Amino acid sequence: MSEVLLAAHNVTKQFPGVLANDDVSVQLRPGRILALLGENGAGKSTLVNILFGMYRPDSGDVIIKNEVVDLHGPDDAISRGIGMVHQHFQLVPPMRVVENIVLGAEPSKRGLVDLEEARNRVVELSGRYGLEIDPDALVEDLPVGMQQRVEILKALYRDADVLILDEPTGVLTPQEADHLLSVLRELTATGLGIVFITHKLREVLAIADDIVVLRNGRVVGETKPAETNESGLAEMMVGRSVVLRVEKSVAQPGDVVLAVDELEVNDDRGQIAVDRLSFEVREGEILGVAGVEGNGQRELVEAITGLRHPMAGTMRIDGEEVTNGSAREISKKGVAHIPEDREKHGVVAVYSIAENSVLNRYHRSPFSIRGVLRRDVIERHAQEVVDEFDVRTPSIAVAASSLSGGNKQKLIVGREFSDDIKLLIAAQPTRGIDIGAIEFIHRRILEQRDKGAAVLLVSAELDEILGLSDRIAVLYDGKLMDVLDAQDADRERVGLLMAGITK
Amino acid sequence: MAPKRRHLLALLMVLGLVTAAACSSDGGGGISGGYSIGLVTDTGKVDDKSFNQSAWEGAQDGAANIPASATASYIETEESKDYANNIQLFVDDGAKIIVTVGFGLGEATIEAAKANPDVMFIGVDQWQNEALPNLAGLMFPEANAGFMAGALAGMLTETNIVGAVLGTDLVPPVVFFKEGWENGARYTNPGVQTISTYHPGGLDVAFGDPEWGATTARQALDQGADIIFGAGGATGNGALIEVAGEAGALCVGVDTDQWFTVPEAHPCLVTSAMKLIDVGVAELISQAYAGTMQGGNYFGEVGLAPHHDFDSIVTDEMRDTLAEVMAGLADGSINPMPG
Amino acid sequence: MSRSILRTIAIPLAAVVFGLLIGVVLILSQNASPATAYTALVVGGLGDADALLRTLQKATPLIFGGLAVAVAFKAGMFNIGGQGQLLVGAVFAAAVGFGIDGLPMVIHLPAALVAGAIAGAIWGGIAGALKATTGAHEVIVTIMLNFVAGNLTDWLSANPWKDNSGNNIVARTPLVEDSATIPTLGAVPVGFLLAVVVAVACWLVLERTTYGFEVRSVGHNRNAAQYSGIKVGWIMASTMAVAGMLAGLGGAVESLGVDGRFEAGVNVGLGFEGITIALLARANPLGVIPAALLVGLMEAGASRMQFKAGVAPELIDVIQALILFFVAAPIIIRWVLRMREDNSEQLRLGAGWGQS
Amino acid sequence: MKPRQKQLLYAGAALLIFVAWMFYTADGPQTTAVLAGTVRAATLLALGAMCGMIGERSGVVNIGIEGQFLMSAFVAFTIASMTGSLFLGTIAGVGMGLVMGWLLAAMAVGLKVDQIIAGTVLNISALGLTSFFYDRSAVGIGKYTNIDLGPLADLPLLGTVFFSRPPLTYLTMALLVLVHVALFRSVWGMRTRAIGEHPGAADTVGIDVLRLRYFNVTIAGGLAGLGGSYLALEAVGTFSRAMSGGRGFLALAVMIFGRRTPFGAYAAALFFGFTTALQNQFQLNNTFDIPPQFVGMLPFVVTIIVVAISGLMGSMRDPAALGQTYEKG
Repeated sequence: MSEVLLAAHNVTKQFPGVLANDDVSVQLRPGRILALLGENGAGKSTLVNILFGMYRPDSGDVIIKNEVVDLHGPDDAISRGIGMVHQHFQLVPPMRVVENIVLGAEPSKRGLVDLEEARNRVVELSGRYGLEIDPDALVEDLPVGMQQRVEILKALYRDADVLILDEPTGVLTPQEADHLLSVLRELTATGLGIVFITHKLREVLAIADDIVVLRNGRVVGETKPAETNESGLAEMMVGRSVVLRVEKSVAQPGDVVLAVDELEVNDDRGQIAVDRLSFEVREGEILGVAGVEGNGQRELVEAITGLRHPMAGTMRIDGEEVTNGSAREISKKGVAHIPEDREKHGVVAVYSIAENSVLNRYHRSPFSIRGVLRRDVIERHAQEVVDEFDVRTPSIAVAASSLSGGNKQKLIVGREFSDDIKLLIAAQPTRGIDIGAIEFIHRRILEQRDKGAAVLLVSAELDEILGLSDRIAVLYDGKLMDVLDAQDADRERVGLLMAGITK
Repeated sequence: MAPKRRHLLALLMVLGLVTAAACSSDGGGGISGGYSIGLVTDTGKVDDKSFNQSAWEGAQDGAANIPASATASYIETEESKDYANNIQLFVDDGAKIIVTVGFGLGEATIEAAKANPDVMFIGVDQWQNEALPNLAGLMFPEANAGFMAGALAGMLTETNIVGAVLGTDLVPPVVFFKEGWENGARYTNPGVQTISTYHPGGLDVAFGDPEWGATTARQALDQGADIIFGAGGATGNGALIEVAGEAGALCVGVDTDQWFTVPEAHPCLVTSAMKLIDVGVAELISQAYAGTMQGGNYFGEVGLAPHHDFDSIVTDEMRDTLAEVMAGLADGSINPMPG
Repeated sequence: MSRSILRTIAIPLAAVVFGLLIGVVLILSQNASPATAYTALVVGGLGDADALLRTLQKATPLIFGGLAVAVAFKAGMFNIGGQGQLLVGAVFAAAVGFGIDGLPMVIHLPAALVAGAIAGAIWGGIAGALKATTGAHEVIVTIMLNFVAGNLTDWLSANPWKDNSGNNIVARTPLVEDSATIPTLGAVPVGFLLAVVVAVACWLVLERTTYGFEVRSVGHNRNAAQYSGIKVGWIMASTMAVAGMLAGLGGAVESLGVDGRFEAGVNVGLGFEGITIALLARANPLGVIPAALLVGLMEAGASRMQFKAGVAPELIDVIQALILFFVAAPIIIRWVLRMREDNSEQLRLGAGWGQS
Repeated sequence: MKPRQKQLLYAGAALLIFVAWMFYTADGPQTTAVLAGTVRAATLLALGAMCGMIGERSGVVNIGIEGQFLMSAFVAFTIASMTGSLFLGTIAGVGMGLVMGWLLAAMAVGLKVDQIIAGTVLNISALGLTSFFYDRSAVGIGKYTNIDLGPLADLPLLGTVFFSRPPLTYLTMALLVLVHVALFRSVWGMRTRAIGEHPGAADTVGIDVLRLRYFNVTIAGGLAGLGGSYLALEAVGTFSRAMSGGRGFLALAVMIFGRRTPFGAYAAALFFGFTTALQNQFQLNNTFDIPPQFVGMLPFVVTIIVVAISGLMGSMRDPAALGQTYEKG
């Protein structure tokens, strides 16, 4: 079999200020799984977007089935049999599963969508690949695992013989992820080729046939699972040897800082998202909240930080009730909050770094006096944050939008950590940033713990939870499945709890 | 970038087209030597098919009647705050006679007349409390006009229901027209049912909403009215045109002979309750030129416009009654607005 | 520094030039002389003390109306309700102005101004409060409130507050007392000075105070504002109230300084021009002043333009629309002038549509 | 729609029909007049609402409907009086609507101008241009007259209210059905809803988001253009300055009440038409001695209340991408 299903040949792509892909070549053959491994910002997404026709390369060629092609858009790629499952699902939430699957390639009669035909084909397809789904369910009602299934069916419906999956396991429990990997393996048996993008070393070793490692837009290594191991891959990925486990001392828990009792919180659609949760976080400990995204973590964090009103239950900080406190009242109690979505909540993109550095304390002395902002003080403060937290920027006057993700996150962490912290709520604190910044932020969080802060760490990255936490709480469907001591927790056990299985 | 450029080019082309599509209008204004007459409109246009237009026609007629070669020109007021300024523009230009149209200009006109005793002013619809020698207020008894139209309608209606679609009750002449109309109809036909509606919107839309006028006229027709009085600028015109589409129904216009201003209403227009503004303005201009113009209030004529296509349905008997009514209104034996 | 100011005003300036150039075509289409017309326009607006007074008088409500839109812009909201806010401000200021006598000016005039400001603030605040509590979109609500305000003020001036003196027959209030009348200093109406002071104050509050910081934060990123502890609902409601207050002040200045009373139908359209002004000023409170002066000049000169050149005064409306178009779509100007694209913020509102 | 809501809807409709019948038996001509006025006032609102709906379903807010009405009414009237043909006038009005729609698309989609600002530009331009170019000597050539739909027109009440109407009203009713089917059954409709909810998703399955938005906003302009033609050539028979009188904005409110569905919007438009017709009837009958200024506030106050309540109930979910310009990638 010498056929090449999909390949990039010497592809280069320049974005303003960034060389996203620099002379990259990769190749995928039928029935094989190609893993693209790299840190955030290494150029993986750019490469697959080029392969899928979303971007056009500045130079170099895209080859599909041994043929150099000029893709003008995703439809070109789709019509040539390329299917893609995006990291952020590209589904229309208020539309049905069947509508989402056929969108853009609808079976029709005289301009009207033939939903009957569409439904039949979807049912047939899901039967054939063992991907069961209710074709008439609304996508917004489905759990993420199911939504991913819709995405895969979408590609298969279009007769894809190449499937590109961008970070597909980030939203799954370890067991679901394993299941996905086995589904993918089965798919390759039919001759399908798969491009699998990830930054998780374990998965790469488990599933890939070929591994290509990217760093700073360049291919820095090609290997096979049998020829390497986790630390070898990590070193290739980062360019230096990496400490895979975070070093930390034993926790010295003190008094209870945060006490949550029978807390009930609704989501935006008015449905119960946090279902009578009770737990405590003590001084000097990190309580990690594990769980697949969308199991109530966001609502929990928003309730604790005063951004969302609980429907029932109580919360206390240092013994004082704060259940219906505003965000500001809670923040006054010494609560710092690293929000899960830094673009949405963490920074005001058009504001300067200086303005962003006081986003949560502009109203306090010394940054303002009697309602008037003191620019000089603010600017001095911003400079301190930038220096201390290693925010790489030409100046504190530039807009936050010009910072990279990691630097934005460091700015946010710096801002939150510039006061004495009693309770730190860290939600997805290292999402989408490079390993250097991850290590930096992990160290800072541990530092806060060791200074006596209570830390509630919410993360979808199980490795992060396992690495940092002193105790681990597992959320499933808004309920607390269990709280484990870190030494009792392992991937397998937490994974089962994340899937709602208590045994 | 190429497609973006295409948008731009196309956009610019359309802009060009729109501007090129400009139809030339005869414009107003202009500067002249010799004897000049200026007219300042209310916030409206000289061809509003209503009182501004009527006054402008009167000014032109007046200019034509003057032995010396006289010219008339106008300024259309955009905003009522500009009244004084617009009058002043004519004063500065050396106009000998300045006509200002509408109650709203009353105070500005009085001020200007006091400041410029050499210029003659004619204020249409402007009641004068104290007489200034160089300012004549041209007033009309609208209720009389409405009464005559109503009297005719009372005789013509077969369903015994007559309707009125009106501008706004905020403007008294409209109220006078309405009251006169209803009383006139009852005068000749005591059993008549009068159904009348004012526009419910603000002053800014009440005279400019022909859609409402038309819909409301239809609503009146649907419940049996067979003669509709449309009084209220474009709103009333909308009513007239609506009635024109209903076979057998009649309509009555307002202010001027709307046979000429709303040709669309020919199929129904039996008459119009006229204020002879053009006649009054022309007459006052002649007087002013001759130096015989009296300060104070000058009462213009009101009357019914010709029946045009419907001349035959107005019987001699009806004409006799109308003559009696007119006489009664003139000698005060008929009060168009009792109470 | 001056370079950056130049860059900021380049687009509005070019938009004005483009608008006037297309105006030339329109004037020619009416067989009139553009030179005569534009000369008359400028002389009519600046030619003598009277003309200057008129320009400043016309610019005054435009400044207030422009601020009413610009300030709401800053909080990410579109206030189309300037018209209604201005009307209620005008009628209530007039009511206090004529309804009380015997007060010294230092009390009466401010009281009348405050009455107008409060009325406007309530009118704007309704839209803001509904937006904050129910998510009702302020564009719909303010448009509806414009209609309601029109009817309400018409009725007030035709019934309880009607001027029953002498021969008055129209819907208007009596003249306000002298003690509530805003004076004029030479060719400069005091109302205009007030407008300038208010514009500067708006700028200072927005740029230099914690409240302004909160408003801007809500405008730029509602979620981040909420995260940082800002009461987003309160900011939206209060900003709309402030916007309404500004428009209401504009109405008050019209009643107390220009018309001397409230009269139904006299202030029509003033509130809507605030939108043009605010966009021309790119929502900058300081930019509102020159923008309002420009439009005020055009409107003051329009009569003279018709008188001297025979051009219908609506030309001004068309030119304003064109300017607005060019300001809103600066890419056209950049393309024609081969200007480099800068990253200066483009005005964005639509994303807030329907979000509560 | 949930079954509960559906039941409620049917119950409400049945009640309405019953009440209408009661009034009809009590006073036939008045009931007929009010309901006929209701249907009539609803037509323009329905056309405007459909224009807004197609735009919003695709993710583009159109607050320029008022300007589109006005400009199209102007062109329709001018062409009709020049050519003497109502039909040509109507076509010209629709054409102008398409041009206005295209202008909005060019600004809001092509040049990525803020959508609300782009709509405002349309409104202000239309008012200025139609006033500036209005040739007051142009004479109307009458207007479309009622066409009786055979025996249907002889039905009591319904005959006059629904089946004895001028042509553009029938066309509007047909368009309601057509737009409903197109939006919810056709390939085009599915793609349109997708680009309004999640343009990124549509893009990744090969739908050209910008092009479809361009197309939709332009076509929607044609509907507003038909509204302008209706205004000038069917409802009124002439043109006058600012004759749209805020109905473009009301249409927007009607669209929101109607949950951006054609039938919902039509129901809302009928409701509005009913408030207008009813307030006229109160005056015609001297029912109450309320100043017309207060009665005239009714539709606007009702709009505010309904917008607020529906906001509270969270029943008005906007298309997720509404108001946002779409950037690829």
